[in-house]
Parts: sequence; C-alpha cells; structure tokens
Amino acid sequence: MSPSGAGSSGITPLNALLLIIVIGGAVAAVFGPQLLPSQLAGGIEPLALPPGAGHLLGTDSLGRDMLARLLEGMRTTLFVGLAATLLALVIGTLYGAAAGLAGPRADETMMRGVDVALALPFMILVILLVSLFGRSMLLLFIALGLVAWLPLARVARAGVHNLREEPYLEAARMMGGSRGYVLRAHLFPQLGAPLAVYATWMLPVVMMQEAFLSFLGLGVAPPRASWGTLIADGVARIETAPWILLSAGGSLALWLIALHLAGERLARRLNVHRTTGALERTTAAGEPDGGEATA
Amino acid sequence: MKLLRRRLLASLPTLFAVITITFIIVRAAPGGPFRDEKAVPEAVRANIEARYGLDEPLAVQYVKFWRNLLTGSLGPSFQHPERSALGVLVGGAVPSLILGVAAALVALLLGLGGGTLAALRPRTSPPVSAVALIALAIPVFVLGPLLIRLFALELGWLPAALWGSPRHLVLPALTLGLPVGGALVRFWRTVLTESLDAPECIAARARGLTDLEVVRLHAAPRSLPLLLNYMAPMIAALVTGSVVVEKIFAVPGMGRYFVDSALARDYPIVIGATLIYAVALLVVHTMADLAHARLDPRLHREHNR
Amino acid sequence: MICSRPTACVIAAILLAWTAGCGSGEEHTGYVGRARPPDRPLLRIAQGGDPAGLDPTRYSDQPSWRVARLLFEGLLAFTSEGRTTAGVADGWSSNSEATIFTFQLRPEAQWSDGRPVTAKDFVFAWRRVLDPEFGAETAEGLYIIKGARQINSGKADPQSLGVRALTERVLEVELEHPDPEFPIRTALPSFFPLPPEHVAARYLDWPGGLDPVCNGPFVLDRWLPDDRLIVRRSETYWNREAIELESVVFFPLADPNTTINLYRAGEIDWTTANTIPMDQARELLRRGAPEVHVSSVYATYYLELNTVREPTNDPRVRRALELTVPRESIAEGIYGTGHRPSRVLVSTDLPDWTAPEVPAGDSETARRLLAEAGYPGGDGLQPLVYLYNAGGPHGAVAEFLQGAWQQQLGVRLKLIPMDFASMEERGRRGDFHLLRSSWLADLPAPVEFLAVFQAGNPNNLTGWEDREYDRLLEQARHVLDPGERNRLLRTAEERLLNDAPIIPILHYATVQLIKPYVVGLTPNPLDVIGWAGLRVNLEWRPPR
Amino acid sequence: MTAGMKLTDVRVYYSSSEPVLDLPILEPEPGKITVIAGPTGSGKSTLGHAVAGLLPFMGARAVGTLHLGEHALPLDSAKKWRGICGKLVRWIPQEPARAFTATRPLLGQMLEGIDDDLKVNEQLVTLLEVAGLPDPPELSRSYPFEFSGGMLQRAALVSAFLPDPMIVVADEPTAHLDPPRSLDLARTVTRLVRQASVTLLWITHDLRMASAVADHVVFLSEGRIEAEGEPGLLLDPSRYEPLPIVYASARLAQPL
Repeated sequence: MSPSGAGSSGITPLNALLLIIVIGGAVAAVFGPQLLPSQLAGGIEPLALPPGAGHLLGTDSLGRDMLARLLEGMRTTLFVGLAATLLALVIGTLYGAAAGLAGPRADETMMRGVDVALALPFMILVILLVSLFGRSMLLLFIALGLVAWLPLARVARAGVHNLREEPYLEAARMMGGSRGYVLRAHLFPQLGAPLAVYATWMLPVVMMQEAFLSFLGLGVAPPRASWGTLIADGVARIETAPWILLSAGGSLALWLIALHLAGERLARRLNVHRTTGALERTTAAGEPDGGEATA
Repeated sequence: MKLLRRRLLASLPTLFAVITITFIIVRAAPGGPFRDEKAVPEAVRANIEARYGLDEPLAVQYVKFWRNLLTGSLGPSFQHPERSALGVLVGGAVPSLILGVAAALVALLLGLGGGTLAALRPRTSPPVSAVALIALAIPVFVLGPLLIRLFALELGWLPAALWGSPRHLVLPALTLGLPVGGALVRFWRTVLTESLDAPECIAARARGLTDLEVVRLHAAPRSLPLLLNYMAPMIAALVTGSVVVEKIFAVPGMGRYFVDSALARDYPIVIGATLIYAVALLVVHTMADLAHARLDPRLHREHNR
Repeated sequence: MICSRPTACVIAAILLAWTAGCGSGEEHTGYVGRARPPDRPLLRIAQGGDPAGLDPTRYSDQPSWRVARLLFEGLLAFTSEGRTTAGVADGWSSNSEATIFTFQLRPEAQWSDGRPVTAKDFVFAWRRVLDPEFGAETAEGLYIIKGARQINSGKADPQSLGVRALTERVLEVELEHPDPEFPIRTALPSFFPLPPEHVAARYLDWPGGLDPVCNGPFVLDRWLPDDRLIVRRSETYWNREAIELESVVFFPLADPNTTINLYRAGEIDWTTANTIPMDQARELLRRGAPEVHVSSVYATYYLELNTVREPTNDPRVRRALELTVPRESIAEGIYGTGHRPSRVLVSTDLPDWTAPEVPAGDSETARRLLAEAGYPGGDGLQPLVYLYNAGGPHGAVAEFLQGAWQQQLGVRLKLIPMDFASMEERGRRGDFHLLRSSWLADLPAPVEFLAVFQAGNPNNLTGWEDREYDRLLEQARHVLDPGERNRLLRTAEERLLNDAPIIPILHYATVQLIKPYVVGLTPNPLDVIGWAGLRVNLEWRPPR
Repeated sequence: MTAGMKLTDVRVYYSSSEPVLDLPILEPEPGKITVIAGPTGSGKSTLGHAVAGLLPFMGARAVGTLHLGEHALPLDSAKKWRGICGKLVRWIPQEPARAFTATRPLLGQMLEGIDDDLKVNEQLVTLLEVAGLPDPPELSRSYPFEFSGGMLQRAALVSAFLPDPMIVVADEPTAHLDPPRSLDLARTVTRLVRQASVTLLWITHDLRMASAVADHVVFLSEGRIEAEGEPGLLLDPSRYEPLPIVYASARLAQPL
C-alpha cells in the first residue's frame, strides 16, 4: 500500500506495454510460424548470417531465418510451459482441494506427502527421465508439470481452508448441496484468482526449466526449435554468431520480465498476497505459522 | 531432541522411495553400461556383465544393491571402474557443497539485502526489482559465459574456469547465486513489506526504533517462518543450477557428471548422486524446521514441556 | 516509478559490455589470447574428460590412452609424426609367413620401482586382458594372438595363449593368421606390459587409486579426479635423457567453450583433438591463426541403412539417397575444419591406399532410381526413421539431410535424437531406416575399416552380409605383399559401396590449438604424441 | 512533565484527492486527557498517527506540523522526528495485545527505544505495580504468548508511559474489550496519567467511555472538527445539532 503503488492498477502506459509484450509475444508465437517457414528447405547453405535485409534477425547456424526459428521456438516453449502449468494446476487444485475438504487427519497426511515430495530432488529426476527416455515434448511437459503441482496444492488447500470458514459455504452445505456441488459452485470460482496469479508465477519458472533442459541437450527434438534450444545454440556460438543469443535470449528475458510484472499487477488487482496461503506450511510441531500472539 | 528424531524417521521412507524410483528409472532405460562407440564381441560383453553382476535377474540386483548400500558401498563406478562409486561421489560432493554454500551466501546476501532495501525505501524498489528481474530472466548458462567474458577475458580479474582457490570460486558462485538471489529479492521484499504493515511493526515504529531495528527485531522474526520455508525450493534451485554451472566452470563437483553418468548408464553413480541430492534436501528441510522450532519459543517451549 | 527504464538501462549496459568485447585485439596480434610460456618446463593439456582409469590395458577411451602412453610403453612406441619406433623392444623379427614374431627387449628398460621390464611382464599383462574374470572391454584387440578368442570365451586355459617368454628378454608371439603389421599393434595400450608382482595383489582393480608402478617416460604425480591429472618426468625411463618436460598436466574439460576460454586466458597450452567449439575453430582457420593445427584422422562419418526393412532393403533406394547427400555443404558448412566430403568408407589418407571408384550419378539418376524402386518423387514412402546420438553437430547434419532429401527426392525423414546407449539398443533391434555412425581406425590399415562389415561384426547394424566380401577380406589377411593385399581390399570395398548398405559422408579431421612456445608437438592422424624432444620454449616472447 | 503541543494546518491524503483529515489547528490542554471521538472513517486514527509521527509509514501524503515545546515537526518526515518519536511522544495501538512480536521476551520489547536504564527501572516497577503486572525479572523471561490479552494491553500501556513522555496517544485501546474490562483499562490509564502527568490523546468511538475519562472532548466527522468542549457535551444531544446522528452511529457500533 505504498502511495506510488496505489494508482497503478489502472491502465497506465506501462501496463499497456506489458500487456502488449505478453499478449503480442503469444500471438506472434501462435500465428507467426504460419507466415514464415522455419524448416530447412534444400539448397540453403549452412551458414549463420548476421541480421540484414533478407533476414531481419539474421540466420541460425544452418542458414534458416532466425525470426522464423524464434517464432517457432516461442510457440514450442509456450505450449510446453502452458501445458505443464495447466497440468500442474489441475493436479494441484484437485489434490489441494481434496486435502482441504478432507478431515484433519487425512489433510495432515496428504500435506505431509507434499512435504516429502518437495524434499525429493525432482528436477534431478526430470533430468534423469528425459536423458534416459529420449526427448519428446510430451515427456517434457508431463515431467515439468509433475514438478510444478506441489506448491499449487498448498495454495489450493490454503484457499479451501480460508473459504471453509465462510458462512455461505456452511449455508450451502446445510441446504443439502453435495460436496461436489459445493466445490463447483463456490470453491473453484473463489480459488480462481489466486490460482490465476500463481499460474503467472509458475509459467516463467517452467519456461526457464525448459530452457535449462535444452542447454543440457535434453530439450525438444530437432527440427523443432524451442526458446531454450535456440538460446543453447546461441550460447554455443556466442563468439561467431552473437545475434542468435541476442535475439533468442533477449526476447525470452523481455517476455519473462513482462510476464513477471504483469503477474505482479494482476496479483495486486485481485488482492492476492503471495505470502498468505501460498507458502503456508504446517510446521513440524503442527502449529500454523504466524498465528495469534495471545495464548 | 524429539523433533529431530521424528524428522529423521519421517525422512526414511522418502529416501527409500528415492532410491527405489531411481533404481527403476535407470534400469528401465534402454541400453546398458560399457557400450562404447565400438561394439565388442558377445564374449567380451558377457565377461563384463558377469563381472559387475549385471547378468543376474533385476530383483536379485536390487536386493544386492540394498545389501551393499547398508554396508556403506555402492560398488565400483562403471565409468571409472578402479574407483568406488561412493569415492567418486564424495570426491565430487565436497566442491559441490563449497560452491553451493558460496552461491547460497551470494543469494541470501543479495536477496535479503536487496529485498530489505526495497521494502524500507519504496523509491529504490523499482531499480532493485529491475535488477532482480533481469537476474531472474537470464538463464544461468547465459549468465555464466557473459560473466566469464567480462571478468575473465576482458578485464582479466578472475580465472575463466577451474578450481582450487577462493578466486576460482567467485564467478561460479555469482553465476549460480544471482538468479536465486533475484528471486529472493522479490520474495523478501513482498514478505517484508507485508510484515512492516503488521501492528507490532507499527508499534515498534512508534517506540522510535529505526528502520533497521524494526526489521531486525520485529519484521524479520515475523517473516522468518516464510523465509525458512523458502529455503527448500531455493536449495533445490541451486542444486539444479549447479549441474550447468559446474560444467561451464569445470568445477570438479558431482553436478557436472550427473547427466553424463545417466547417459553412460553408470547406475551406481546415478543412484548414488540422486541419493546424495535427496539427503541434502532433507537435511535442509530438517534444519529449517529445527531452526524454526528453536527461534520460535512457542514451539520450543511446547517441546520442552 | 516505472520499472522499464532502469531495466532497459541495465540490459543496455550488459549488451554494451558484451559487444564491446567482441573481436577484441586478437585480430591484430595474430595470437589466440594470451601467449606467454609457463615459468617452468610444463605442458598443460585440455582433453574432453578424465581417463576412465590408469590401467593401460583395460580401457579404450582416448583420454585413458593418452595418459597410458605417458605412463607406460609397449614393445613399440610412436614418434610425434605418428610413425612407430622402438619402445621396450629394440629389435624384432618374424617367420616368413608372418605368423610368429620374436621381440628382443632392451636391457635398460625398467619399471619405476627399479626392476627391469621382462618378457614375463608382457605375458602376464596379455593373459590378464583376456581373462574372462577380468572382463576387459579391450580384449578383442588381442584376438589376433593364437588362442586368444577361446581363452576370452572361457573355453581354453589362459596358459595356452600363443605368447611365450623364451628368456627374460625374448618374447615370442604366435598369431591366429599372418599379419606382417603385427609389431605396429604392440604400440597400442592394450598390448602394454604390467608389473606382475604389484598387479597380482589387486588383480581385478589395479591400481585402484594408488600410484601405479609404470615403465613410461612419466610417473603419476597426483590425480584429482574431474579437476586435473599431473604426471612428472620418470627417473627410471630408459630414454629419460630425451624427455625435456618436467611435468604434464591434463585438465578434463567437458565444455568446449570452457576449453577455449582457458586457452585464451593462457592456462592451457594445448587443446587436444576437437575440444574447442567448431565455429570458433573455423573462424580462427579463416583468419589464418598459426596456432590452429588441422590434421586428418583415420575416421569416417557414415550412415548405416537398414537393409532388411522396407524400403531401404531396396539397393536402388539406398543408392538414390547416397547420390543426393549434400556432402560439400555438410563437410564445409557444418564441420569445416579440414573435414573432407567422401563417398568411400576407408579413409583416403591411409598411406599407400587408393580409393575404389564409386558409381557416378547426379540427382537426376537418383530420382530415376527411386522411381524404378516404385517411389517416383517419393510417392508411397512413409517418413524414414533416422536415428542419431544427440550432441555435437549430428543434429545439424540430420536436419540438413532432411531438407536436402525432401527437396531433391521427396523423401521425408523422421529424426530421432537419442543418447548413445539407447540408439545402440534400438539399432540392434533393427528398428530404424537410417542410423548415424562413424568409425575410427586404431591403426593405419584399410582392413580396420572394412572388417566392420564382415559377417558377425557387432558394429554392423545394417543387416548387410556378403559372402564374397567376407572371402576377399579373409584372403587379404593371408597375403603378405602389400600391393596385392590392398588390391583385394579395394575390390571388397567396391562391392560394399556398390550395394550401399552405408552412405559415407565425410572423413574426419581434428583441429587443435597449440601455443607458439610449444616445440615438437605435431598433430597426426593417429592422435599420438612422441614425448622425446617435446619441449616448451621458456624464453619465447611474442615478436614485436 | 507538561508542555504545550499544537497541530497546525494538517491535511492528510491517502489515495483519493479528498483529505481524510483536515485540521487548521488543534491544541489539547497539557497534562489533561483529551478524547478524540467520532464515527468510523472520521479520521481520528489518522489524527493519532499524525501526532505519533507514524504517517510516513502508513503510505499517506501529509502536510502540516506538530509543535512540541520548541520543536516544529513536519508530519511527512520520519527523519525530523528522530529522538521525538518513542521518547517525547508515545503511542498505544488499537490492539495493544498485538503490539508485540511473539518470539521475543516481553520486557525487552516494552523497553525498546529507551536507553535511560536507571531512571526507567524505578519508574517501571511503580508503573507495573499500578497496572497490576508481574515484576521485571518475570517479564524478561516470558514471551507475549504466555500472557492473557488483558495483561498484554496493560503491558502496552505501561510501555507507553515510559520513561517520561510529553504526550501519549491511545488509539482505541478498549476497542476489543468487553465493557467491564474497558472500564478496568480506563481506570488504569487515568491512574497512569495522573502518576506521570502527561498529555493524553484518547481516541475512541465509545462515547460512554469517553465521557468517563475525558477532561476535554474533540469531535471529528469526515476529517473535520465538528464539535469541541466539555465531556458532558457528549451525552447531551440537545446542545449540539449534528451530534444525535453521530451518537446514533456510535450506538450502533457499540450498543451499551
């Protein structure tokens, strides 16, 4: 509630810019590849050309137009990111809501399970899975999604816990609404805001993980490109063809920053606090964090 | 301490799960160890497999693996047969730990410092956030080469890679710590800003405490549980990042050969490394819980009673 | 308050710092980074990884061999030009059929513990390599010795191996079949001697973490795994006077960019074969930097075709594909550091070897062949499954072939990158149409390449077999005259290429960086180092 | 210790352009209890923050000055207030029970910002006695969660009267208490005020409580002073026109 932050939830130039970057990037990624061929046609020499008249962003090491490759890479990464985030949202919400609605004992057990799973070196297992079973987009987003749902389960559970106190829920139940009905009609709509905000926090993380796997040579398989494989290619040619890294890395950074800021504004607008609920965890002694000071 | 015992007991199933899952994953993978670019005749391969017990049924191998493990052995590394897998892993774990701790310090210093600054002085928040965002949005494998380029090749201040002296630690620790620090800045700023609006912090202000005193005496203790919770994902991020950073900087750690071991089907190393990562994360979790219990008298007293 | 302005500033600053550095000073000095000798006779070498271990006879990876050749010496050794020279043996002879060889060991050769190197040490080491219980992956290399294969299969007593220590200093070897070039083989690490009294104590895992007792020009100083391996000049090596380097350090560097960074920073004196980024090597070559050394190497990049499965079981389809490979673009555009496009398997750099003629044809011919096979313009063809091991430029080659074949023949590819182990397994199952492969010859002999496609060789995944081919190879093995032998082998290769179970693409080359103050290091096709005379000019300074 | 205090030309804004507080001048009588009354949203808490020097931390924009003896303190500056805040001016928050951090011993927090140990010690013992709290050693061992809400409230009160402030601002200290406890607290406060002879600003919407403790009453509505005068003013609807409305709203907020 700083004075400067007070007015920023409206449509300011910055907010408009953020929206343009986030949505524009996504739209370009979806429709761009239709307009520009990104695959190799015969007769092209494998030569990385600097940006120029024929190729706005230059060409990659096989002589393909970098802009076309970039748009295709963005599409792949966004698809993997969104699919993984969606998967995480579905699993996380269902699991978290189930835990939140279950009795205290089941709840405790289920959340302890999440704690245990969080203690697993999950990213390491993902690296292992992808390196052992080959590189496919399906495996990639499933693996990433399976890592990402855990914190979401906490958000969902915390949300349910908060909502459970609401009188209208009690009323709905008293009036004979089934558990499923209560969930559908009241809980999920209420959880929408925090989960939407969380998705904007999660998407960049998943996208970075995709890029990370790509650098290890575990990203999507060619001839498909992803933001990550392009950046990895750019890093390998950082000395002789810096434009590859510049356009791929720069665009990813720009898009991620815009997404972060947009997510922050969305959170402020929807009045979702990052710290409440999301990271709440029952501690070892079973005390909720930051409770009342009175005994 | 009772809590410690309870945590340790609770972590046993986790470790069991990690080992079993990893065992299944690596053994379900196609191909096997000792396959070089040049294939060897059947007789030679049979000899090798017999030597390492790979010709036995999988269940028998699994049981034997556990028997070995309980006696503190993982068997020989397949890539380096003269060395025990455990020796390879422990040798790699030390530099990894040093790098990890250094990177964690970088991240904590920058994250807590930057976050506190941004929370206390809203005017500094945009530039601090901007730097944090950039640190967040640049993948480590891009940041590393950029830092090398600038500080090692252009300015010549620091070594470009290799290991062995504190100077060699600077660039890898920065590369690994900066992105995590960036995330921490944003996290800590949010947490602290909320804490500073809490009644006890306003009350402390009214008692005339300076900004830093309010943070130190009231806002930080209040936010501590959240910070401790944040440590686990933070350490996980460091562990994952080290896989790349150790490669770029030729650090003789275990992250560097994790992928290679998987590709070479060096089963003992892969399982052992996963196990060590799991133990490390569990230790951090447990330490976070213990620290919480210690720092929060409500939990502390309850346990002593 | 807007975040984007400082954000933009910081991004701009980073980019500025980065681009400002691009192409700094090097163009003017002509040197690749810092060129300043170390302060003592020391050679710092970058290689792609650690040796698998220090037992010279047990491993076949290049880093292990490189270290093995420092610490140990066989009957014969290599000069820095890649020619063989006398090692532990100072003389050898054979019977007229070239099936029995006798080596005289030099009396001054000794182990680092002071004991002389005897014929028994060789007999012990070779029996151990072939011992089924020991399970060495290098055993096949010794199969040329009489009785070796049976012993390694556990069907014969190790004592029956055709190797005898006639005296302390005379070693007699009997071969399975004639091979006048056999003495050259004994320069390979799998034929090196071992000190029996030390090895016997840790038979399976010698040296098992201890400093090995060895007989080469250097002894182990210390090995910090994944960090560095340091050796120092041996006090007991028979030719120690000729060794000028005090010590040699190996750095295992997995990342090519790290390697060239350290070279530029002056912390590495020599980057071994293909350890620097290819694009930078190409750039340095273009610039004519004298530190860049290109050498051919006896290795070929080729694709294996599945001759069992449709449609690649049709030789016309295989020939059509073979004719339309854009070899120049791949060799020069994707590789481009001395790699030579090639349509033959056996490296054309081999001494005294002339490659056979390959049936000529252009893309028109290829389209006709494809049409004759029933797939005009690629009609009726499912995408061909192309397996390759991810990493290096293999993906780029695959993508490039995909584009070329699609355009010229209408043939589509389904690219499947895999890790090596998985690819090998799938290749063995025959679940592919094309599979990336390559072969590196340990010795400069054509049969090293051709034997791959002899019946029963585990490296042949194509399913192709040809009696006449096998007969020609077998016959050539018994011919002592080199000219006649090569003629037979050339006929065999011609048969192979006519039937096209493989599509050769290029012959490899290696590129290495050597600092200007290193004297006597000559990159050669066998990638071996002659340590005698190799030195570092400590007084060297860049000319003004 | 008594000295004059005066607020002049105060205007405080949050997000909107309408000031939440607009006071040309306010000058409570030294050494007396002045009650600031008004309905919710009348700006009385903001007034409390202004006097306590807390406005810079509340995200408000403010103009105006607090004159305190020879000091002239601009309301929008935290820097100028250093050495005043917590020394000459002390503040009791709305929920005194939540004025303390749970994880540190209580006494340390009560004495935060006070360096004059010796003098305080004496005073502390007296005040603790007046407030009916345990002795200092006990307090220094115990954590806030080990006390009842009422005790914590009294601890906050005691802390506010240390070491010898000129002004104490109490922001609805009884808001969360039931009537008997409120009275109990009020009595404690009155006793403390007489003991320490400070100027007390008591902010409340509980008119009955206000009339019980006040020496003087200021009535706020929509950020402006509606009425000012004797405590009797509060309970006599006939004497001032807008009061019944305010009174009614106060009634609704807390039925007696």
